[in-house]
Amino acid sequence: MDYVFLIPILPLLSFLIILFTKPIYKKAGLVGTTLTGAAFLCSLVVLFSHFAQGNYLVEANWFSIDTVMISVGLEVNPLNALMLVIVTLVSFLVHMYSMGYMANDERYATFFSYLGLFTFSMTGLVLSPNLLQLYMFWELVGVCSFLLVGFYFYKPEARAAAKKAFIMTRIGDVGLLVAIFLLFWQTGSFELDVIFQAAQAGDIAPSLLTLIAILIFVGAVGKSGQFPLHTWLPDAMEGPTPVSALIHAATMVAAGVYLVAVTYPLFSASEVAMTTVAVTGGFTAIFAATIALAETDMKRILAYSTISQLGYMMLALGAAGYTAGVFHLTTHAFFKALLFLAAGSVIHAVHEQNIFKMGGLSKKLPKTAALFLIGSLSISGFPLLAGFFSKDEILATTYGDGRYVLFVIGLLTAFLTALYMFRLYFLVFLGNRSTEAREAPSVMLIPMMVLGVLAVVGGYIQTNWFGTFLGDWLETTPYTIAFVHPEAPFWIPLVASLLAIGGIAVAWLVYGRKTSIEESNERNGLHTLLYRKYYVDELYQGLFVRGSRVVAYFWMYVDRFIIEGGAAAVTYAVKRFGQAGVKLQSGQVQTYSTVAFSGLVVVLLLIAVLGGYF
Amino acid sequence: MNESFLLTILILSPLLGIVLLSVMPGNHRFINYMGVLGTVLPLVLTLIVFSLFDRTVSGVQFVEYRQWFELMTSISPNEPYTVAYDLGVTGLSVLFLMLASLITFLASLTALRLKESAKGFYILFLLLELGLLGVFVSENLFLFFLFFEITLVSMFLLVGKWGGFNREKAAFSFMIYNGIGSILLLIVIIVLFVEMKTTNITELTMLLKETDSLEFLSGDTRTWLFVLLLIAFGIKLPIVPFHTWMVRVHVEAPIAVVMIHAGVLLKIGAYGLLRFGVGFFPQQLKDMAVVLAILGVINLLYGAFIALVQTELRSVLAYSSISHMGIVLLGVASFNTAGLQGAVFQTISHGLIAALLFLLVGVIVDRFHTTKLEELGGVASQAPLFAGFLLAAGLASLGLPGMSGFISEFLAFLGLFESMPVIGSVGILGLILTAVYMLRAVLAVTFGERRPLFDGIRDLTAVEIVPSAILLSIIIWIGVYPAVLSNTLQLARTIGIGG
Amino acid sequence: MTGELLVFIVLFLITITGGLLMLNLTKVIHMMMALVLTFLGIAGFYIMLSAEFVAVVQILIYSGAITIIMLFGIMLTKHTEAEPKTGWAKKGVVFTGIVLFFLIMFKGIRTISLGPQADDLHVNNTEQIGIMLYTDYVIPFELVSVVLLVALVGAVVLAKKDEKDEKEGEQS
Amino acid sequence: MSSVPLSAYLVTALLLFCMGLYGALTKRNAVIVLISIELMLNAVNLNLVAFAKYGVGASIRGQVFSLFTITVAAAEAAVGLAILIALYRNRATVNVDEMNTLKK
Repeated sequence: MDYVFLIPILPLLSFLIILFTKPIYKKAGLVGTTLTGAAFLCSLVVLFSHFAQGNYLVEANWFSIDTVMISVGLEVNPLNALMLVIVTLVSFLVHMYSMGYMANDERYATFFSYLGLFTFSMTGLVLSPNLLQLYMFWELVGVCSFLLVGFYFYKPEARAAAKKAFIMTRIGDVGLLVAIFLLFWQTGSFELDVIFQAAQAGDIAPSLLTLIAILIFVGAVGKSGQFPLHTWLPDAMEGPTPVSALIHAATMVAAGVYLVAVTYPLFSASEVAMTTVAVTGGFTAIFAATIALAETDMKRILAYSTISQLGYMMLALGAAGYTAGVFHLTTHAFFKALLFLAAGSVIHAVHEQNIFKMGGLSKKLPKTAALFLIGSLSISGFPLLAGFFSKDEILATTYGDGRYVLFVIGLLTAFLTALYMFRLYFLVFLGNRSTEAREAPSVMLIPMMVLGVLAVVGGYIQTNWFGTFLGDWLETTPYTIAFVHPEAPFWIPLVASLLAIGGIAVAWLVYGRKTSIEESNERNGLHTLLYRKYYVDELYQGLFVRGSRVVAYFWMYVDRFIIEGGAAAVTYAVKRFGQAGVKLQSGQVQTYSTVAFSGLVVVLLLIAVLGGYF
Repeated sequence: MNESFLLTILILSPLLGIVLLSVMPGNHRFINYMGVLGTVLPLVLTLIVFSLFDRTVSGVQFVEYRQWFELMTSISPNEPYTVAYDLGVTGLSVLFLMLASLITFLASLTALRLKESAKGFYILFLLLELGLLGVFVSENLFLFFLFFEITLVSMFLLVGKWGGFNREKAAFSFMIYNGIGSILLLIVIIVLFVEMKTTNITELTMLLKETDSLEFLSGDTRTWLFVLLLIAFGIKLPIVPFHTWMVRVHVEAPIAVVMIHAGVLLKIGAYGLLRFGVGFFPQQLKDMAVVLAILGVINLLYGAFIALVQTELRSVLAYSSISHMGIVLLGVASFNTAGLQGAVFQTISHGLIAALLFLLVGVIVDRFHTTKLEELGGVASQAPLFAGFLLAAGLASLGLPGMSGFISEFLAFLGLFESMPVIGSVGILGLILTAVYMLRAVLAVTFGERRPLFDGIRDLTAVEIVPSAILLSIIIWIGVYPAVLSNTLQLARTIGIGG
Repeated sequence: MTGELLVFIVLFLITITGGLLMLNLTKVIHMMMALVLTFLGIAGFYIMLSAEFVAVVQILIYSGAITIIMLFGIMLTKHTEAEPKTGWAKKGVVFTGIVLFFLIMFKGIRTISLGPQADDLHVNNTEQIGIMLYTDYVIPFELVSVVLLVALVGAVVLAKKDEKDEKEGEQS
Repeated sequence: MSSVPLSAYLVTALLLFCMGLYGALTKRNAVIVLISIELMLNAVNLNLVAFAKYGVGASIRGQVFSLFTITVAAAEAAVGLAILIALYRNRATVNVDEMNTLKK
């Protein structure tokens, strides 16, 4: 276990090596892939040694605020170990995939160095034992996301998207930051252990605890693209597709869910906070799913699907389904990464993202098509695939927690998920439109296959039939948290499966049978509303962007006219005073003597008045 | 402690360069290099002081004390007023000292491309450095004031002669504002001198702290003195609405001077506030903490909002300095260890970051001959290295963890949230705005479509890479290992407040 | 009212009228003439003060020589145009200052009365002055003569046209 | 005792002095300025002579002094006029407003 430190260090090394050898060494992809692969192996070893040895924590002093020593450290507990494996695995696969996908890009090396930095930050985030360290890596992954979204920096859309991604997540981050401050002054520490103990002991007032939990959740909302801070995630699809797979599907956006899971003792202590999480999650799930129905860009559909699935995870966590949430996080990482990589493979082949301009690709790209199908089935919750089990777990938890409205929303979302995923699948891969395309190289196919296998079998770590291995392991925690394990009614998986198949069937009826479908420009009201994403972007543009510009211009004019004017008045007064002096220096003897005489009179007057002569 | 002449040698060391420069013919080929060499000696000496500084002992170190002159007055014929030549460094000032000589050295490197009247420039530049070093090693208010004025005069000449289009206006507004500031400062010094019969800073701190009975100065007088100090250093910092001069200087002055100005000179305001405001009048500061905090929030948001709509890179950075200095105020206002430590960190960190940013602006001016945001863009294609540094500097400025800006802002706000959570919540919005305007400006320069106009532009040259890399690595070093500052600072012992 | 007082009043009126005329007339020549009146009035005061010799000198030098010199000066320079007006603001400042000055001094000297009156001044007035000049004040007297000589030479040098100027004048 | 007191002479002299001063400060013609100065000198002379009769330790010395003053005044008038003429030749004016060479 003592080599845990290697896990973040190896990707960091990859980042540094590539950064400094960029001009001279051309095999950046190989370096990055190898080092990340090594990190993945280490994570596996750590995971297995955790089974044997239990939790692990190492800390060192970092700096001090007066008498309070702030430390840095590495912590391994079940949740961390699991996340580590997911992160390093997906990162490794994406590295490998990128060697093919980015092969012709002139900033190939830069891309891999960013990937290395991201992997470092993400593993660092996962390993953090205290909130300060967590926050630092939290921001760092945001920056990596920003850098990678803006990778095609010469595209104005990429620039805007990168900026948006950074700023929207920062809004959330500020919430998290405030929560950290409040926790520090309540408990005197950033250490999660200390904080949890204080929370359990009731040292924090309940109302304050609720506030803190909600603030933490704000951070998670920003990072995980939950409503209302979701708009950056679809735009972030401007980045290269492997990045979308790694950051905006599997790992970074899941960090929000991870954050809520990490600070779960705080949430479980506050009913209001739990409800907030659940309602936000549920709403986001169905909200994003409906938008995905009308979207035409392949990657954006997947992005909205990610938002929707993340909402699902939040819903699970809010409904006390700790295991369910983390479980769905795991399976989602597999099938969503797979979907993105497969989408990338399609884009790589046809250089097109509008699904209405594609079709019949299953003949040209049979392997990609098959893998995409696996992913789609998995996410739709098709029986016996990974997504099926995790989705069931969530639905069962929600039902068991007594949140029936959210339960119905969950079911509806499951139906919509199947619908939009297969709308995408049928439009892109079926039909007989012929497009020029060639199957991707094997360096891209292999990672997809690995993920494909995981998307199929990943669900068996936690099932009601073969044992709840994952849950038992995850829930070994020293804190008393009310983990809910309801007896799931037998009909839930059944209904869920039926809805999934129903969704696929509807998609088949609408999109699958026709040979080619043109994108229609006539939209009715509902369709337009969905197509414009409920006008949220427009609303934000009008309300916040314009609003802040109005405020800014107001202050600028205040600055320019009132403050500068005041300053100018002062300078003017000084100048006039000086000019008066200059005027006296006219060079005319009469003026000089007048001044001298006036001085004499003043002195005489003073003497006369002060001396009492009058 | 043994008497040593290290500090005297240190503050006089720029003189060597001045003398050598003044005997060289003005059109000599190596005159610029001579100027740079002149700043190396102080840097080396500062490094010696920095490394010899004992971090385990509290109090003033390297003390030098010579009686300078005595004033006999009719008020107290038996007790002459003594003014001393009094040098020494504390944990706080040694950091500022390091900052000053480092940035001066790096700034002198950027002035290498100066062609006209380089001799005069470097002489004044070294004089400015002398003043700066003196300000930070003075243990005596009179000496402090003396060196403070040296910086003003040399700065005035540097801006006025080597500045941009509106240089004279900028120089004059610099002089008028700072002149007012020094008058107020002088008033405070004189009142303290008359009342306390000493101008030794440490002695004053002890005396003013121990006399809770207000033996020396009444509470009202102290409040007034504190307000005067606040305005005097507030002009320097600058606090809104005393900031217009600083924006002008930032826009007009030559880049090397702006680096020093943004990096060190403005920091005298923070130094003064921390050393004198906090040191002499802790009670008054506590009473007025809310006012200070509100001023800080105004600075933070005001600067950020205006930076949001500036169309010129230098103005953006100027207003961003205002915004960042708001955080220093917030840290001071919180008046606890975290906050004060944050204020010091922020001062140092912003000094480094601003210097780096302006160094890169200097490159922009040199290569593109414009700093208008709309005329720039897509530079990352033609000058990737430059774009990388600019992006890194911008990220450092908006408080990216792992760089010095984050830890400073974090500490300042951490402190603020203990004492004034409501004001803190308003102020923290500034962090979002910072990200918005900084990204807007930096991305407008680096990202965007490739402009054929800039094809064939030279990327950073070695003489630009070295200072940028040094600054960036220090920024990252502090960000990753803040103990390097906090160990030296010994805040509780330096300023004299308990946690 | 004694005769002396009557004479004083008459002389006072003459003197002040001359001064006021000088200040208010517009033509330079007229101003000069008004001043001659004042100088004569002052000479009258000298006689009243038992200073016959000084009075005579006053008439000779001031009313005669200096006036003539000034008239020459006026004629040699432009004098046809009227005296240009000075701004009211400046006049006002000067006038106020002078009035204040006058009031203060007036207050001081209004009731002044010093020691006994000297009785023997009118007895051989010129002789007394001559004796005094050639005994106690012989050195100042000689110095004054040097001053006069220097002034004479200086005036000639100053008023003489520069040779350089002359040449330039010829060339142009 | 004489029926005219010392203060009467002094007040007359003061008036003359003030008039001279006013003229010297406000008149534009340099000749008149010179003359005004002469008037001020005359006022002083009047004082001297008056003190010679009524002053502390009154004696003939006051009159001698006034003679010196007159001499110096004459010299001053001569030199002043010479300067004036030299100036007039250079600048073709006797207006003191235009005589501002002190400024340069």
